[in-house]
Amino acid sequence: MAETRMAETEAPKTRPGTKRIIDREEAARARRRRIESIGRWTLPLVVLVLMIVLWDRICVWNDIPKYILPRPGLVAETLWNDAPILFKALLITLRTTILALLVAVIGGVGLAVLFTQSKLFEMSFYPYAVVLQVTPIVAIAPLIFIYISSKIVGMLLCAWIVAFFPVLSNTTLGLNSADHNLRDLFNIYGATRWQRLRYLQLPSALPYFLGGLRIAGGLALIGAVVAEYVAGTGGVGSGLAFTILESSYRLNIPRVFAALILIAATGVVIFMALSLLSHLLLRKWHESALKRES
Amino acid sequence: MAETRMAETEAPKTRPGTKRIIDREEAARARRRRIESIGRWTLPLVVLVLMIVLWDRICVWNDIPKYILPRPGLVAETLWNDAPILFKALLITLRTTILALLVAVIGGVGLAVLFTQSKLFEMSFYPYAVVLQVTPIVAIAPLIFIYISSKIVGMLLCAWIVAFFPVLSNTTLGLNSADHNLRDLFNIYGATRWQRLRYLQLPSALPYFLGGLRIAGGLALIGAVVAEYVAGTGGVGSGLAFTILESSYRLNIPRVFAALILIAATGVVIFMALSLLSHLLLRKWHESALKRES
Amino acid sequence: MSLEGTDVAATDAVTKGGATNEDGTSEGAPLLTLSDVSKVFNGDLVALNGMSLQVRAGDFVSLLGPSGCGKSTALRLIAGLSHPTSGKIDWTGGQGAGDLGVVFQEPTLMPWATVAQNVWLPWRLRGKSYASVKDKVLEALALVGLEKFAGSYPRELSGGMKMRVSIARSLVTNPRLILMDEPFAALDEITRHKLNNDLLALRAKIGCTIIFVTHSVFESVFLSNRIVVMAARPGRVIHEVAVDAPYPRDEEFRTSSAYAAHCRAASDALHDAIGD
Amino acid sequence: MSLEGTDVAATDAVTKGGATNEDGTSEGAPLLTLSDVSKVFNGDLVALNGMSLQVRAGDFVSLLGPSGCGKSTALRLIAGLSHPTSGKIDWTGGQGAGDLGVVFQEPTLMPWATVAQNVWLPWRLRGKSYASVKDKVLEALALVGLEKFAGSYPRELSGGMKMRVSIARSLVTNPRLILMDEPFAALDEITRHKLNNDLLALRAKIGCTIIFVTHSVFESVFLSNRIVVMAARPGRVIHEVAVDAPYPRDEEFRTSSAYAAHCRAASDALHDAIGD
Amino acid sequence: DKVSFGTNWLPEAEHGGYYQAVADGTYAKCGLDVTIVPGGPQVNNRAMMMAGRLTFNMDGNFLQPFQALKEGIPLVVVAADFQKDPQILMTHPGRLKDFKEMKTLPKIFVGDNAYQSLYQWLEQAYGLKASQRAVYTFNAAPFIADKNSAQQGYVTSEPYAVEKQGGFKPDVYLMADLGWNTPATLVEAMQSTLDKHPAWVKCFVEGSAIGWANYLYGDPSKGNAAILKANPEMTQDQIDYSIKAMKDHGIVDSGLSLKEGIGAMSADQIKSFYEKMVKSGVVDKGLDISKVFTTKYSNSGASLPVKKKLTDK
Ligand SMILES: Nc1ncnc2c1ncn2[C@@H]1O[C@H](COP(=O)(O)OP(=O)(O)OP(=O)(O)O)[C@@H](O)[C@H]1O
Ligand SMILES: Nc1ncnc2c1ncn2[C@@H]1O[C@H](COP(=O)(O)OP(=O)(O)OP(=O)(O)O)[C@@H](O)[C@H]1O
Ligand SMILES: [Mg+2]
Ligand SMILES: [Mg+2]
Repeated sequence: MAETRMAETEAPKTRPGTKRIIDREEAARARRRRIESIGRWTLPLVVLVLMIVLWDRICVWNDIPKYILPRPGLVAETLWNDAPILFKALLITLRTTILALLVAVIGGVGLAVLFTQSKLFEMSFYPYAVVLQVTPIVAIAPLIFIYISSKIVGMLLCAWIVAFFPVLSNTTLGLNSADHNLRDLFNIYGATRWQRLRYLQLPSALPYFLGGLRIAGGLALIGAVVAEYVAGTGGVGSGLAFTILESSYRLNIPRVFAALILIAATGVVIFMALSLLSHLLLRKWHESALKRES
Repeated sequence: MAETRMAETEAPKTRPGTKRIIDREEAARARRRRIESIGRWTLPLVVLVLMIVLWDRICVWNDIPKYILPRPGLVAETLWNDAPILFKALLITLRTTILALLVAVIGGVGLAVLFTQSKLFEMSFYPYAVVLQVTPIVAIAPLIFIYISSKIVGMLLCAWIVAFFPVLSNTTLGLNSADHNLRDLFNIYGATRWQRLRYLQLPSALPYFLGGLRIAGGLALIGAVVAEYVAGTGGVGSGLAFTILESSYRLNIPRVFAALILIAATGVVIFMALSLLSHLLLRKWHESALKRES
Repeated sequence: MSLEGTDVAATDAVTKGGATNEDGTSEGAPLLTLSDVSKVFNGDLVALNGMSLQVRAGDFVSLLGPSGCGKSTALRLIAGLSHPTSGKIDWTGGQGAGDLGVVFQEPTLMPWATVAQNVWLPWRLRGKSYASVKDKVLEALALVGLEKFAGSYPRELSGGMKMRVSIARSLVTNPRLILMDEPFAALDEITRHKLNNDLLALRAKIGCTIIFVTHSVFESVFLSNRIVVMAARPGRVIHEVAVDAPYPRDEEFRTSSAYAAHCRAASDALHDAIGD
Repeated sequence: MSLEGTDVAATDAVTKGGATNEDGTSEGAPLLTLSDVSKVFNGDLVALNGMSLQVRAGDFVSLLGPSGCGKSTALRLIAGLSHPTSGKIDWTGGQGAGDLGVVFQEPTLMPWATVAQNVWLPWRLRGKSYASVKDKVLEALALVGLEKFAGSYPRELSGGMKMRVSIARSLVTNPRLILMDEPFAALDEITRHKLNNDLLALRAKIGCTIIFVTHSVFESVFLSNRIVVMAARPGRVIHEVAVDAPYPRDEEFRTSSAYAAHCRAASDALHDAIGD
Repeated sequence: DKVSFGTNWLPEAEHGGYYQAVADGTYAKCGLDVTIVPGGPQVNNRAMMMAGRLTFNMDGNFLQPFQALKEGIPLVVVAADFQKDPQILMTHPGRLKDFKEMKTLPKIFVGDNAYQSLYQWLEQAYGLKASQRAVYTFNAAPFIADKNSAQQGYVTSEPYAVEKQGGFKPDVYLMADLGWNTPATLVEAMQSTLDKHPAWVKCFVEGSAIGWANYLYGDPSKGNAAILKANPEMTQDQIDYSIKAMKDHGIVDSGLSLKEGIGAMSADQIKSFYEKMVKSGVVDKGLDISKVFTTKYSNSGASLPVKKKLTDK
């Protein structure tokens, strides 16, 4: 057999011309791979540092006073000094966010499933989901808080309204995108509605759903902040919205930015967590998560 | 050939037992089809009417005064009487919405394309897109309006920040979901980056993109309303947000609801328009839009 | 009652339908009857034109014909996945939705499930836990030579392996009726022969009815007792070749002169169908 | 210089690699050389183990072997879609990325494009407008008998028709090297024979090199001048059968005794590969 | 009895009297357990009161009650704890020679509520234009950044922040001094509350007046502690500044209240304000404004003895 004869793996150096081309290619490939594996961590960091330096320079060059745009150093200092207040507030906002996201997922997926079960049901009720999405929270918040006595439930409802639509919309799309051959197969094997949903449509919808979830993650955070605004939680036990509001009224802008940075960082962390989740769930089979050669 | 012999199409009535089953099935199918084609239009209308009646009944049963939740009749009356004001305001909001959606599409797709061109680029800059998404507009609006003197540009920016992320996120997902066999094919035929993008990735991403667009449509509308809030166009030439603010200040709650209903209806119309667009673009080939038998 | 009389006559005509010799091997009760079934796509593409066919329990019917002649369409109609534009499909004994195994022309595997999970599917849809049918799943996989790949995902398989998973799935429940659309096209001839034999053995064991689409004249002759030859544009039945060799058939049959004669007949019919 | 000397010798060994007779029909300049190429998936699945092969310009090489023996993997390596775990693939004259036509085992059509647009693709990627290559596209479609379906979408085609579109696409640019992975598996034998003849005619006309995966011993003998027989687990080359019949080959060749002899040889090799 | 009172902003010294009265038990003495519900820019406490979720609500000036009257909402103002509206416009120092030049500034930052009320009047009375208005999002940075702008504020609050962060003392124009003669920090309740629980109203109005007297003239530390607790962002410095400003400008206690006690209202003053507003087209004419307020509880002089004791005046 051929391989026994050709045991010298790093093979013969024939035809130097040809050889060199391959070598250059291989070397380039190796180099690219090396750069990539380093870049994977350093580049984002470098960009982060650059962004911060740029922010700092912009402040200095344009002589921007700290009550308009504080320099990053000052924000970092504030973040450090005010950590106890800020992180307590963050925790509260985070709680609302996570609860809202959870409810958004349950509500969004639940509605999507209902909608795909019956076209007529979908046609009748989808518009109201859209209505919920486009209604300015600020305008209907009084109504919500009038009839829902628990502030927490009211806030959850507000954040949910903001966050649920992407989950609903993407999941519906996904449920309808199941491969038609597989759908036929399920029909033939006499799958019940529920089985088709469970074993075919839900897995097919997963990538779409996870996409919607990543959008909803950010929206839930915004929703939580907006909900705090309209619920007007003052005093102890209040979240980041309160901090931003009051600090900006008092022109304690460094603290506003510290709070904003916390929100932004939280958003990024939520996004990365959801991306990781998505990767873990899809890496075995979906195009978007598969590592491919070349 | 067989068919010539079997020309009597409504075929022999053998084995009445068997026959009847088929007949019943067929009849059921026909009935279902008939119901569906009627239901397609009437059911949503019926639900709409029911919703309105329910709203009215809730107002009556709970004795809700009109300055908290006006009855639908009153809102309709206001809508009719204040039509000139309201529709002028609607037009203005709509203009912002459409512009914002347009910019969101350009920005979202543009960024998504950039991101799929280089993994490193994506890793470095995607977080900032997330940051934009989760930043509360209210908090950074002052900064925007200090440095952007044109109110319209500022408003567009605000609405864009609200609306662009779903487009970006879904399009990125879609661009990465191109069938790997086709990707290989393009590689083999020596497609350039641009060609692969143009002929393979963009069409593959279309269903995802359109899903994102449908989410963004509603968000652009909300974004426009929020932008009006923070930009505060007073007086003539101001949109629905202003109408809502003013009317709610004047405790003219029926008009607030009339404006809200306009927003909701606009949202639904935008959604339906985008759904139609989606259907038209995908009906030739994508699962989610194909009509299938059975 | 006179009406009923005519009907029976008409049905008989159907039974003897197609062009040629209905033979003795078709002894079972009528299972399903296609009466003048047509299927038109997009209003003008006649995929199937007035197809009449009666399948009896225990039949092994092969559909043979050029690409695009409506074989898959006919199978889909029988499977109830699509409805005839005109004509009727009658099931005797309400078998219609019942105990069916199916192999599509494409492997049609769930990409998110492992090979074993894919094969488990028909059982799963009948509410069986994996543990309770694990033996059957592995047995079916062994039949197609994939027991070592039970834990692989479809994307890790070669084209022929995917198709074999699909075959294993169709057999795992020992169904009474099996519809197979070119199941062995992606396999080498030796594996193909082996699976042909296995399929016949299975058929002998559980006595199932099989409707089988193939492009191979040899395969159709070796496997079936009836070969329905179709022609394209419009898709229609133009011949029926009865293969009256008794079952069980083995490798010996492949070398028999009867086999060669049948092959010639089927091949001629196919040439006829293609019209050259 | 001594080093270079050894190299040439080693290369010769590669050229004569495989198990059997390198024959006279391989006269062109060396085009590509696989030297001890291995491919391992997931760290333990050896899809290809030390495959060595030299393809010369003008060769028609068939890869024959059981399902899962690494034929598609070898083709993917040659196409540059995947990189060998060890070993080298050398191209002479930088042909590597050049003028290539390819048929995957699956049809791989763009679902959003019509048949004509799918066939246009290779030209489109070279910057040709549809109008400027319309004739070629329609000609390629006519070759596979699909000129009437130019405006259809892939989902409206039968399995065999999809595959034929894929074949038309691979031929539309008259490429110098064509890689084909079981292109005719989904076609009936008559259409298959016709396309075999067409392929040989095309080869004669444009003088291209073809690497061809098939499961049909007959097809491989009829088409190629070299048959590489592979075995599975681990995927490897175990025989090479030279088919030294001269081109052009026609239907007469199919009935010649040389053909039968070659078929027997290839079939034996295949039996060897499957190990039964 | 448990009652609740919605304010118009986060806890601050401008609500000192109420926090004081809660903290030192003044309300408790007459039998009320008062919960103070803070407001905010997007919080709509008035709607909460109209829906019966709050007993009392704080309102900035009389325009809203007029609107309520017009819309037939049974809402009654029962006290005005500020004699003068603390609303100001401020500019960069020396930017204007006279408030009359305000109409020449390109940008005036005004919040939504003030735009609907105060600004409408300013347009009529001082010729300001709608196009000058920019949105005040309760962040003074844009004002500080732009020398040619003006900004709304409370005399007790915004100038302090600007002074501290912007490093300059803005020129302050108190609206009350320019003819904006509405009583302010109104306490309002629904007619039904007045009908069913007059005792609550009496207790709350008088208790608030006493609370304010204690807060301004006595030891405000209890009230301040309550404010600081409820609003961790608040500073003692800011509170001190606010109290001083309230005293300096006679926001709470001047004119009528000197004789009739904190919270007192005069029908004539309200009528005069109404007429001004009618003239500037902000409210409709012909409303029977006597229905929208009652001096029955506010003018009882409850705060006078307390103040006397504390100041010996
Ligand atoms: N969904 C569809 N829409 C439109 N036309 C269709 C559709 N499905 C099949 N056809 C057409 O119907 C005809 C028969 O198709 P079918 O798949 O039954 O062929 P087949 O005999 O299975 O061919 P093959 O051997 O190539 O699989 C073809 O001409 C095809 O174009
Ligand atoms: N992406 C992959 N990941 C893991 N294993 C793979 C992958 N692709 C192929 N394999 C494995 O490599 C082996 C060879 O596969 P290949 O597709 O080359 O077979 P083949 O000879 O083309 O077979 P067939 O005739 O069935 O198409 C198989 O065992 C398969 O399971
Ligand atoms: Mg088919
Ligand atoms: Mg293969």
